[in-house]
Amino acid sequence: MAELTYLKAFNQGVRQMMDADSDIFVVGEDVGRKGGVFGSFAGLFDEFGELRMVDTPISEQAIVGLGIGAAVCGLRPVVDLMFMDFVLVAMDQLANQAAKLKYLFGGSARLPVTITTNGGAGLSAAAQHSQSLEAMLCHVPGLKVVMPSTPYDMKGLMVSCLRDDNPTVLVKHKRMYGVKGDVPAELYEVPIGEAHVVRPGADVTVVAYSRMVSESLAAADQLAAEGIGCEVIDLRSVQPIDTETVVASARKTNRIVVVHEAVRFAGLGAEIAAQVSEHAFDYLDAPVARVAAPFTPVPFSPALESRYVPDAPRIAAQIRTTLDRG
Amino acid sequence: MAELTYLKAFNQGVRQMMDADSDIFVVGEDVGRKGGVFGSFAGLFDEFGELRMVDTPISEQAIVGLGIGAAVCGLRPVVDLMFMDFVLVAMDQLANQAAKLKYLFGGSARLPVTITTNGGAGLSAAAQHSQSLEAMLCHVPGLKVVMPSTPYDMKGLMVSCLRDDNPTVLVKHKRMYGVKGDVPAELYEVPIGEAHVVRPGADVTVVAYSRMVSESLAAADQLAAEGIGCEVIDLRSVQPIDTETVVASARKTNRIVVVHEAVRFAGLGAEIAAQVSEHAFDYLDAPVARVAAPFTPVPFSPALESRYVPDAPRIAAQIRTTLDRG
Amino acid sequence: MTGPSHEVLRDIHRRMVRIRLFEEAAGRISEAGRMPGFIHLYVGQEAVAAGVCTALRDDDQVSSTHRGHGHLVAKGGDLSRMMAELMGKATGYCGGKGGSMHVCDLDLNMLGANGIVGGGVPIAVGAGFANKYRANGAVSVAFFGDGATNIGAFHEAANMAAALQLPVLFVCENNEYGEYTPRYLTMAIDDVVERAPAYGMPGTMVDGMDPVAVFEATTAAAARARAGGGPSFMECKTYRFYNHHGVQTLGMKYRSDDELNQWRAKDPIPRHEDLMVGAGAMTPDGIEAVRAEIAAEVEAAIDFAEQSPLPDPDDLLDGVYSGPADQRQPL
Amino acid sequence: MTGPSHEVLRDIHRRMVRIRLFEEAAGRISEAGRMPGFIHLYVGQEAVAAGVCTALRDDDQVSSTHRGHGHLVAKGGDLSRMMAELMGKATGYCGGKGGSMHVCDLDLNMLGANGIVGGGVPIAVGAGFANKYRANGAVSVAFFGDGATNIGAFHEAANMAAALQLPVLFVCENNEYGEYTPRYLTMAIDDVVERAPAYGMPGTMVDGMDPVAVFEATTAAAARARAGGGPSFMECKTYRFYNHHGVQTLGMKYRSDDELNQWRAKDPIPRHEDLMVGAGAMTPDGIEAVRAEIAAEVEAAIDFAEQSPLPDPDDLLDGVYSGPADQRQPL
Ligand SMILES: Cc1ncc(C[n+]2csc(CCOP(=O)(O)OP(=O)(O)O)c2C)c(N)n1
Ligand SMILES: Cc1ncc(C[n+]2csc(CCOP(=O)(O)OP(=O)(O)O)c2C)c(N)n1
Ligand SMILES: [Mg+2]
Ligand SMILES: [Mg+2]
Repeated sequence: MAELTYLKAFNQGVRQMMDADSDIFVVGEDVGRKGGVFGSFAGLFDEFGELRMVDTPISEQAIVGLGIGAAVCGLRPVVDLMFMDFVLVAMDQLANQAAKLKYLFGGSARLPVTITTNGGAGLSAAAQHSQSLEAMLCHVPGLKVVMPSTPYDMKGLMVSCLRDDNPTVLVKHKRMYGVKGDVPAELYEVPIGEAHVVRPGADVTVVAYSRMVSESLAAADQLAAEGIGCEVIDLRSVQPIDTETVVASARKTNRIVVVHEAVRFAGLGAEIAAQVSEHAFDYLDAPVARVAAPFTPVPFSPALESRYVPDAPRIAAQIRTTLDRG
Repeated sequence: MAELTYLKAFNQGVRQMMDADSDIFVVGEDVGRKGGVFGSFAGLFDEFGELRMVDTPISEQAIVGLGIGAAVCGLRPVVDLMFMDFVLVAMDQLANQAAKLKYLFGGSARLPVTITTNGGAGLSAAAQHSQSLEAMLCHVPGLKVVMPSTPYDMKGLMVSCLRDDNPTVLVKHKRMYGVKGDVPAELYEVPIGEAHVVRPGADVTVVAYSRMVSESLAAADQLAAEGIGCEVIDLRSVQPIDTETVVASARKTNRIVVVHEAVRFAGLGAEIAAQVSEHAFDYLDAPVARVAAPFTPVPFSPALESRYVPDAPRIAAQIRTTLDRG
Repeated sequence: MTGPSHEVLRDIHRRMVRIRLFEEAAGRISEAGRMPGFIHLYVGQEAVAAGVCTALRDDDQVSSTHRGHGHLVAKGGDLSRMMAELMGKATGYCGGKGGSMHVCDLDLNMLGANGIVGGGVPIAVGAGFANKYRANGAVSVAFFGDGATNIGAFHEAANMAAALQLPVLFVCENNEYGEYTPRYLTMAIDDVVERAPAYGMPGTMVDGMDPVAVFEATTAAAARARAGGGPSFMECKTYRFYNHHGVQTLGMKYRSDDELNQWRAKDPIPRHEDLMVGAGAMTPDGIEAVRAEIAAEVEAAIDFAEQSPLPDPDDLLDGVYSGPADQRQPL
Repeated sequence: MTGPSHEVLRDIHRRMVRIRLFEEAAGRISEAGRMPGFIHLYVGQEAVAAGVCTALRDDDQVSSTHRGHGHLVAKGGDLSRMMAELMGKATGYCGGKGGSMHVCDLDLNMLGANGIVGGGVPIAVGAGFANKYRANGAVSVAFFGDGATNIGAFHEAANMAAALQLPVLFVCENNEYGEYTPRYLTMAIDDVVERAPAYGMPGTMVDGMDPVAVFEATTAAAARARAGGGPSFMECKTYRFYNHHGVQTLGMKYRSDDELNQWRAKDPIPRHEDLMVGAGAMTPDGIEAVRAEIAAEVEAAIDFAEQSPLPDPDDLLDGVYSGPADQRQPL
């Protein structure tokens, strides 16, 4: 077990998998010689060369399409989209092609392509470089989507994505690259679709993923001082989601707050709220609450962006409201 | 009041608005000389000529971008995307550009562009020509989205979209073109964001939109015979949604079933379920239920597609289940 | 130069006739209302698919379009499984889940028809990348129409193949229309091949009604690609004899009967048959025999399709995911 | 041919110096950590924005890129509102909502910088369409980089403008890199202008370090467009003196100091100043006076920006929708 950053854990997972499987290659803008604009792929070009670390033109549609075609032919591509916002540029290839081809091929095809990208606000990158668009991807049958919140999960989920025969999307949060945590040196999997109860608690369940997990834990700490016990669940996978774990917790605490950075309307919080009330209706003492971004593009100025991004105080406030409810 | 089809009502609304406002033009594939592949724009080329009925190359991104640029310069474009599935090809221009520019321009710009498209399954058009993708569009701040279910609403909502200074998306359902209904000869608006209580009832509320309204009404008829009173609400607008009307009905009937043709996971039914439980929690005698498509691409074979698309029997069955619940 | 061997001429002919007879049959069944959805017939363009695919190896991949029946037949597609798919039967290539716009056969390296114009082009580039990655000497072919060259995915894919020097053939079937819009309204160039230099790609213009010309151009382009010479672009001038979809022929508002008839006079099949007879590659009787044999194959395909069962609705969710279908949800 | 008038030469010079001094100041402030986010400096490419915009009418529109400060300044942008926007202040062009990648001024017909590579090109085509629709004789300009010509939106937009014969100028600022990747890895052509014929568009190659050459090429292209001659393409060979973003100059792994220094020797500003002095359009003292005046304007802009208030968080939702903000939701 060594202590690695969130970003190095990703890098190590990719490197070790590339060592283990010569069918894996990485394709995207500045992923090779530069090692990725955020350093995600640092060192891999020197180690694996330009055939396996492919620098491309600025062509998101063709980059994803290249991954699809190569995967249909038996390779296991890692397709990097620099910012999650650019998913919208390649949405046809992702949602009309990658997600559907297995089904259209009568189920016969395997499509082991892993899309990696970088999402999230908080860096004053403005409306086209800060979005959390997972709800759109989760609405597309055929895709799997994971959003790790720790270095451990980052490596384990990346390994699982690379071993999965379906198109998978792994979303890193741009504000978490430096977060440190213990990461086993060997290869291991964190199963796609398994949530993680990060903190047990009896009074209320907080469901979060990606960077909102740490904000939720901070809120839980504040509330512990007030004698409130929060159970914090890190979904880790948002497609599929681990309904069982969330519902079991709801039946125990009877109150749920869902937290995400994406805008509230038609966000994943709605899906979780709907599923919880479908499966735990009689157990709920309060409506499932949602803490999410307001319905606006992500603003540039820190003065506005700090109001936009949900944080521990806002989460804590919502938890209190949910608990106050008779 | 003349009786018009769903498609003719659309056509009449566009024609009359083009007569009234010379800044309105239509741009898209086969919209001019052909009058639209479904006949949506029949006759308009002869009436308004090629400057106002613009046939384009197969270039969805540039078609939407042309609309954006023309709108920023003061025109009021109607941008036609032949199938709703092609929204994914133009998603960057729709969601990163059209939806955000007003905000990025410090709120100073007006962006009166209306996107018209054709959605829905049931014609054996398969996975890339049958989707209902409204949930993705509704998740994007800056867009408004309407999905009329009658000729009357079709014309009135199209007029409202054309008079709106925001990017609007109007979705026709491909299976409803021939549906007839009374349509006033003059111009009138159906306000964006106002739901319509199509059928009052005391026992359960059914919330639907687009083609699922007629299926819900058919279900309501069946159930009436069993002495069950269904209140059927046609949302008409899915962004924004008329929460007040839905919540008021929920408080009255205490039971809600939401119906849509899109896949269930992260669909609009989840948002409505979440909002209803947020605003009417204490009134609900059963969890908000969702009738929606299963999580799969739209299949081609009628044998499979008829299982895929929600219908009156399935809606009625869910209503019974929701009512049976203690 | 000496033309292709008699065997190649016969091979090309067989592929063209299989396409023609399959398509004519599909058209009849569709017109009779016995086929769900709509179909885009390939009739008139047979020389392109047949000429290209005869020049390919079995391990060369092709990606196709909404007008994709011809490409699968030319790659050796099973007419029974094709007809069954078009009729939405469980025995079809996609188990009835794809239909006309999605027929495919991965075993034949036919990577699928595609409902999105231009959508299949990047996929062929990915196949080309895999071939280069494995240095297996295979090439991939992207078939697409004239109208498709106006869409972004085509541009990105063509440039990507050139930038990475991938063994990919870009085959444009220029039938002068995109649906109901003539090409001159959608591009300001005389020939689509004028787009090749923008990618630094060699481009050739070929008579798309002459399968031998298509075969020879493909052979040359494929040889260069296999030798590491990178991608190339072929414009094949051709024409569809039927409407954009369905089976209407004459009396269409957007194109004249005269124009159609002029192109029909260039029908690639009789033309190629005359050439074969002249070259002594086949006798008229031999040709008749081939036509009869294929007609029987098509009849058998229709019987197979009609007698095949519909898919079981309970299999609706099969194939959405490989492995445990963990997202299954109750209907 | 007689070159542009002394007045034009002075106009071009003033625009270049305003860009240069604004950008150098923005770079210093960013480096000092007093500016949120990241900025893409235009330094080195001034001749393009200044040469193009000096040749435009006020009612001609321009769409821009992530490297857009120079385009707004060249269109007459207010340095105070620009600096305030870059610093995220309420008095900025976008009220602090857009920042560096989204500065715009609709009153100056500058339709916005854009964070999506290629994203602004179709928007310029829309402006060109509006000009044709109104027959107002105006033209629109799409500024974009060499790397942007590899993306689908550029291709579709260029072809659309050609197909509809719109008055649009496509101005490619070829600085030979897309972020950290040299152009030769991303396209297999020597010059980007080789892409113009693919659209049936006239293309010209211009020394992008020579503002007079850019001015003259733009004047000619704009005149043709205003006369109904349709769109055209200009490749301006230029170079950015700083890193893709931020202010690093020498010692970058992806490009050599030698290369950078060779381009710096072509700095468009001193070169143009020599030309003006030689032509008697300006004296060295006059040039000094202009630089001093603009330096003062920049200082004033910095003061304005620093003294301006931050946006009120309660205004977060303003401007998402025009008219009643009916989607407002509680935070
Ligand atoms: C992205 C996209 N836009 C529009 C369509 C609708 N459409 C189907 S075929 C077609 C015309 C294609 O023209 P071309 O590429 O020349 O092929 P052809 O039909 O002539 O064989 C169009 C516009 C589509 N399927 N996909
Ligand atoms: C669609 C999209 N892909 C990738 C990026 C990331 N990105 C920002 S600038 C840039 C390079 C652009 O190169 P070029 O067009 O030559 O402009 P330059 O930066 O050289 O001025 C890239 C890849 C982006 N902003 N948008
Ligand atoms: Mg065509
Ligand atoms: Mg560049």
